[in-house]
Amino acid sequence: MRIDCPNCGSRDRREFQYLGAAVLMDRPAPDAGEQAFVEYVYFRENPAGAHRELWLHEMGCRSWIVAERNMGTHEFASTRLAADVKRGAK
Amino acid sequence: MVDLVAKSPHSGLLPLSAGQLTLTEAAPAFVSSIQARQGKSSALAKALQASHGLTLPEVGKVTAATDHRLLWFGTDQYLLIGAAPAAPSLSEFAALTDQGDAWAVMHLVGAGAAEVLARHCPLDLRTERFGIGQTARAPLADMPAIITPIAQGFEIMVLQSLSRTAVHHLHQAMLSLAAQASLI
Amino acid sequence: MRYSAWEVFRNGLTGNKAWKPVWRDPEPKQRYDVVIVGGGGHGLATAYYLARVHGIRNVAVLERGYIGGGNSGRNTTIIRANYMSTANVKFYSHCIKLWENLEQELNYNVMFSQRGLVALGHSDGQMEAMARRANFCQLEGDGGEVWSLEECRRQMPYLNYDDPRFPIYGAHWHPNGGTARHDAVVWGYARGADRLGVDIIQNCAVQGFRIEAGKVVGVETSRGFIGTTKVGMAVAGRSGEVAAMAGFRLPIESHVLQAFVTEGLKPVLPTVIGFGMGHFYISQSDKGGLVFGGDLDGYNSYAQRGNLPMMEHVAEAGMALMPMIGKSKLLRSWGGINDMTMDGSPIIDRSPVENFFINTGWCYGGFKAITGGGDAFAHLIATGNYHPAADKFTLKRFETGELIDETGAGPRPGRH
Amino acid sequence: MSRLTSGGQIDRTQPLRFSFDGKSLAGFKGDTLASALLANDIRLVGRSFKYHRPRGILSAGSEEPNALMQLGQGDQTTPNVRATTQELYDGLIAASQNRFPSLAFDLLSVNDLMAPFFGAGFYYKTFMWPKSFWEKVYEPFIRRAAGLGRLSGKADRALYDKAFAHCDLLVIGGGPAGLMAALTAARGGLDVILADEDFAFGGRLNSETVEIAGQPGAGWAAQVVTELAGMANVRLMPRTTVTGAYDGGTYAALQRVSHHLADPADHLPLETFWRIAARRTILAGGAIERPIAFANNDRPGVMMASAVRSYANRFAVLPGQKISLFTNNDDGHRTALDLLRLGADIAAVVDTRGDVAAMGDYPLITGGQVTGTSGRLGLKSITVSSASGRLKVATDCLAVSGGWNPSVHLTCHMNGRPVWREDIAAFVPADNAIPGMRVAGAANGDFSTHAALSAGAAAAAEALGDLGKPAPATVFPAAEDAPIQLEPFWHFTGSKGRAWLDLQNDVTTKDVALAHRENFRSVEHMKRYTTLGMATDQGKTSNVGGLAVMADLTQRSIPETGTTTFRPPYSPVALGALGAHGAGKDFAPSRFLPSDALARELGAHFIEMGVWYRPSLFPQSGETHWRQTCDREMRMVRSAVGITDITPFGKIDVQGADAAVLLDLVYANTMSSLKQGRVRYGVMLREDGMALDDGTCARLGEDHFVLTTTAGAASDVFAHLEFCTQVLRPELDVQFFSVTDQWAQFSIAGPRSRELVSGLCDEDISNERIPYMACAEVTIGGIGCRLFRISFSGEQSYEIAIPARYGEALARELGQRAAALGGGWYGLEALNALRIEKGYLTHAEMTGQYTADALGIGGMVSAKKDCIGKVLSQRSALVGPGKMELIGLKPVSPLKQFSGGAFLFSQGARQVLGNEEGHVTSHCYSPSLDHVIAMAFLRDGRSRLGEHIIMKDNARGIEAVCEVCPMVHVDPDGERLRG
Repeated sequence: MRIDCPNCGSRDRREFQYLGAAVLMDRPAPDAGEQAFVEYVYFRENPAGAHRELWLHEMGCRSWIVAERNMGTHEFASTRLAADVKRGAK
Repeated sequence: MVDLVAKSPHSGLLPLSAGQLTLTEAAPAFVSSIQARQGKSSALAKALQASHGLTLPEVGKVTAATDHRLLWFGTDQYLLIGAAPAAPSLSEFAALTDQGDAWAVMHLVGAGAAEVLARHCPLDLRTERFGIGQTARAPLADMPAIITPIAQGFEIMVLQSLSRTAVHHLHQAMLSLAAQASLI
Repeated sequence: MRYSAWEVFRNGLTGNKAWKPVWRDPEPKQRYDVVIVGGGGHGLATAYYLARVHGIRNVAVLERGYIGGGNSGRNTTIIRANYMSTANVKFYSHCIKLWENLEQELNYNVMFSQRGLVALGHSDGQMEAMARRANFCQLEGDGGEVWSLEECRRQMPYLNYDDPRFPIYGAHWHPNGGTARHDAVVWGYARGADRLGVDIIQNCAVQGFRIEAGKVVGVETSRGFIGTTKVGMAVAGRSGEVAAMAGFRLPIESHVLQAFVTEGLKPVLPTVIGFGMGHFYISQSDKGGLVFGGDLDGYNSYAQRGNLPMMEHVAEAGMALMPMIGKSKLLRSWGGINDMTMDGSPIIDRSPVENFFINTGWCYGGFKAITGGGDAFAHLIATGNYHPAADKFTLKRFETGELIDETGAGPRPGRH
Repeated sequence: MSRLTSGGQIDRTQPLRFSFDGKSLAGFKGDTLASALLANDIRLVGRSFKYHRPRGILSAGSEEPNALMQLGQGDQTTPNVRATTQELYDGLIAASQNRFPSLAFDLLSVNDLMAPFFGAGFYYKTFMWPKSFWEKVYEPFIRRAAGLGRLSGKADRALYDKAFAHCDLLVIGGGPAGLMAALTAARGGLDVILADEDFAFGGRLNSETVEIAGQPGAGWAAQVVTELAGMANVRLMPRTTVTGAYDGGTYAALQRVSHHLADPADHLPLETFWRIAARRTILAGGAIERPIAFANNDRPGVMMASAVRSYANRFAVLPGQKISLFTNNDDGHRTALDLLRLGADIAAVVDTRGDVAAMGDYPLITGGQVTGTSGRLGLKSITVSSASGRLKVATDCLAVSGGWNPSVHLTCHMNGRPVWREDIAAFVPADNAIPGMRVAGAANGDFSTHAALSAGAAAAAEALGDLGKPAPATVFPAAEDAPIQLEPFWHFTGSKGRAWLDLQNDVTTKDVALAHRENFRSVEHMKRYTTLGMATDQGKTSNVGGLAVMADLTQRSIPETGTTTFRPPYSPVALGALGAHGAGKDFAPSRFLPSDALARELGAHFIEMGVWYRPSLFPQSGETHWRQTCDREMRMVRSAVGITDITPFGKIDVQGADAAVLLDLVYANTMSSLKQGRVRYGVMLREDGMALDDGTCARLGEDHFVLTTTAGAASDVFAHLEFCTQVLRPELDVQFFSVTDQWAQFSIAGPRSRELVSGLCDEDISNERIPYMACAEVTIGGIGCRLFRISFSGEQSYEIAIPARYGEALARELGQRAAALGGGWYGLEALNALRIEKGYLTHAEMTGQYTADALGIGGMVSAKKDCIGKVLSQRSALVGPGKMELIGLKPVSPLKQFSGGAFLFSQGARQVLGNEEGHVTSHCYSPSLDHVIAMAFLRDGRSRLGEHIIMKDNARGIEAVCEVCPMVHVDPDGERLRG
């Protein structure tokens, strides 16, 4: 498996560490209540198709990356720096 | 006053050679990290130009002056190698840390250097894709490393505490490649 | 037909022409008391226990492909109960007790082999964890002991004691652990359930659920609508998808776990060995292949295939632990999809949809749990109460914080 | 001798000696072990898995199911080597496998007589009584009978290597299609890797008599290889099998570097396992000829026709004196012509087709079928049925050609399902089964030489186009373009004898019929029930035949019945190669302390802490038990001064206007209120509320902090900070960098620590200037250092950080000065015991399963601000009654030691699962108290101080009554810390 790091280009999967679904970008407000945090931390769509997820280019430039990847084929549709995605979301 | 003697992380380990290949120590005088403060990249670029005569390298690139150079290290992060940072003028725009003792620096040189490195590093090392003027952070035998092409070979930087492991793996690969070179 | 050496002999004399189908291929009925979604080990065992223990025989097991085609046939066949939490030890110990009588009960040789399992420790801290495992097993009456380094050398002279990166300090010896022939477990339960009247319906894909007023009333399938009073979901690796059809989410990510087998070799490894430091476990099948596995590939997947980094890591761990296997050759690798929960332990519970029950989140451990999982799930579906051996495997624990997190990895399923 | 006097691609100037089952034999360089055995008239080479039937060489390639050998002797012996791919070298020692006492007389061949009772899956129906006999009797017997070759049980000492490679185009297979593809692509300027499993490029061209561009095919291949070898953009990889296709254009390949050498040089690997990243790939792996199932088709001497041509044309060996052929296509006839040309005696050509004519001077039986064979250890005759009746033909070699199966294997590795092509009665790869891969030549069902060459060139031209390069003008060589003439014929159903499908696993058409009868009709069920296709060749020669039989039984077409699929690897890979760089100490990187050399000089004992090697003890002469050393080191720290190297603690330099904002988010306690020049202990939580790590936070300047983490959590904490700043709060103006390796760091602890440190530092470090939990920049010997007044032992204590290059020098200086004060070095054992006396935490307690409250530091979680993990740490079960709480334990009556992993029970409680109320996490002997102490989790522990409970360790047979007590045993008021 190879992953396109937005900085470094195509690199071997072994340079990256996977975290989980990209919903982790949207931490609830501190006063959102316990249930909101339970949903945020534990419950997942876990789709069999397109999946937005977070990877860390651990052994490379150490960027957190938001990838869109198909869970059935492992094919990556896009990769973006998480910081850019987050800033864009604001 | 106590007299403390410095010791290189490669002390007793290098130099090594096998066939056409050599692995030598290449400790620079200074290494510093430079991280641009939020929104201060262009100001930092100007300050670096003024103080060190260096432009900020693009992603994966190196900019160099005669005796010092600047390596791209990550988003808004650089390593200044070979010169002490002009701290007061840079600090306004960047966070600096001394990295001069953190890294063990080696030169792997000779025909087949890329093949040696390819035993332990998944980077695409083909010259046309990764040549002089470029640099990359990548794993070397599961250790974080900085690989920078140089004439006939590569500069390899690993954390000083891992230098013994890195030298061991590179040496074994050098011996293996030297033996394979004699195979028809 | 009851299986026995005599039947094998008698049929052999007549050209093996009289053997009957091991299970029927019935057309689905319009309505069942219980529909089990998923014809793997857990689904078939659940149907079997519904029929045998609870007398509920109007049961269908719906299988999208062929029975046993998911994780039941894609694992390293290890059975053990040497866990680190009260809930898991209680449950898996119950599973082993069912395994011990399974062949006689099913009249099918699933080749359950209690050859024992060795879990190695590589530091003082790990040895204390091994002691805790041993103590858990002993509290449940499962025996077992802590082996010293000297005992390890005696029992397993082929491990690397000379130049190990992570030296062996000792081990937990779990004599009740072992292996079974995975496909036979599926076929044995299928035969058992079928003989009690359960309809096993292959090539029947579930496409949706009919839910009225929050209550499930039937299943839409590729072979038409099937009415039912209760639904039991046992679709390891596909739980997220099936739950989505019923309109709820789970604390689960699907991950791929690879497994490997070498070419056949003469006996060289009498027990199961677990090398925690390298995420590596290995046994030798009765056919002679070394069967081994390691850690998850590390990313969400439904692809049932893995990639090189983990495959190599597993082999590297094998070489680090037992360098005698260097000249054995990897014959085949495959991937199973694991429903990894956020605390690494399973879920056998009701769901947000009334009369819709879930058996999911088996992480790496689904195969060994087939017996107890089927038993406990059938108990819950039939009685509405948790089976006493599986009463902590609730969905609610993620809200209350009463987690069963043995590794301490937290809500990071890929690390459990 | 069956060796022809001339011809072939063997080097007759290099004769080689070898042995088989103890018999000394001769061959030539260029031989495989199989060709050399045939040249020596050896036909019986092995036994089948189940019935122990005699087996001979079937093929001339890696698909060989029969000729598996044990190579070499002693502790480096290698099992299951395919004689058909093993190159002969001088002194090679081979032995047959799975037979006892000898190959010709094998006791377990009695199984063959039992075959009526040993049908598919018979073992699922028996061996159940009595219950205890499975592990004791049946299974051991089955295990001994099963298996093929054997491992020695001793460490494999061979060298294996691994490597990465990158290319524009990977060409898999060096036959006509692959060579043409590589040539076209290389001339067009692509970086090309050409890999072939054979030691000679050319593929079938080496075994056939076809001509290309007017010269023998093998000559053309050699010419192309010469051109490719001269190009800088081409890497030729002979002896290299591409074993797997993976995501993103990644391929695995196994290179056999020195298997063919009698005496490999030092440092030469046996094999290298490659990871190849290719932008495009052309699979030109050819096709595998398939057998036909008929009664007793498994005898030694029954071979594939293509193999017969390989042995005759390439290796100059006639595999029989009187050769017969059984075919359903023209290849059988081509084989006869080749053999006639070499002077062989053709007994008969049996063609299932009715309307064919002989292509040469050989006896032809049209519309015929081979219905049986005779010859116990080797073929003697065949029985042929045709319209003209039954006929017995004397023959010692039957060449069978049932058509060809394209080598679709790699295209299945990413779940691609091959598709059926009726005209060639075979599966071909599905389109785009592997992204970026094209399939050319016989692998795609293009069987003629011309078709292979043109498909190879076309595929390369397309790959060039994909990568933005024009295809070069190529002069296209002329070659034969014979259309495929095949009439599907899979198995003969008319006779009573057993007809083999899987020769190694002994699966016959009757087994498939039984599977069908018992409802194992799905292809996967059939395979798993009968074991068809599960042998070492993974069904390369048997899968499609089995499908055809099942199709007949269910009266469906083959594609309706199912498809064939394959998993990696294409052919088996030694674990030594796959696990190269993993054996011994290489399994994980090793990190060494700045003081490593000094500690070794001092005779320290080392232990592995994660990837670090750290001293556990510094034994002095006369100390014979680790406890003596540990106790002395502890007393030394409590009474004088001790030195330990704590460099492995993670050190993170944090700067920026928002540095304090970040730290307040990640630490449960508040760091923004920390004063400059001061240090604060901190704990970080995960978002689920459990403690992630603890450490110290020093404020060096308004916007400048240095954090420490535990050694084990250093990388997780760093990634967590990156997550917080990049993913959650990218707007923060904060920069951080790891300085773990920049600074060597030492702890100097004990009542005389200030005395020691003040003598070193150029500055005043009095208690007034550097009080407890202060930090400062100091100089030692002119070197800028950082001084922290923090403690993990409960004593007056300092940590000095010095640039790493001076670490060893400072360590030596510290050691000498400590010795002068009655102190010295202490190791991890003492460090751990000292912290237990003080109730400080490590990851023995902070396991990721406990909240700050459970750990007894719940008060640190600030009520005034948000932090990661705060909300979920308040969940009902984590704050309610019955929660776990960390407490101290001390014995009520004398106790030798606490027991890690022991459970705690209330007195009088039944000691059964569910009644345990906690467990011991850490324990030590306290020299200060002169008794053992422990830390433990206990339900509602903090409200049970003073209670007597039972500690029970069944596994070690230890039971003791203990008292629940506070965790801090030494200096509870912290006076020593501040002194």
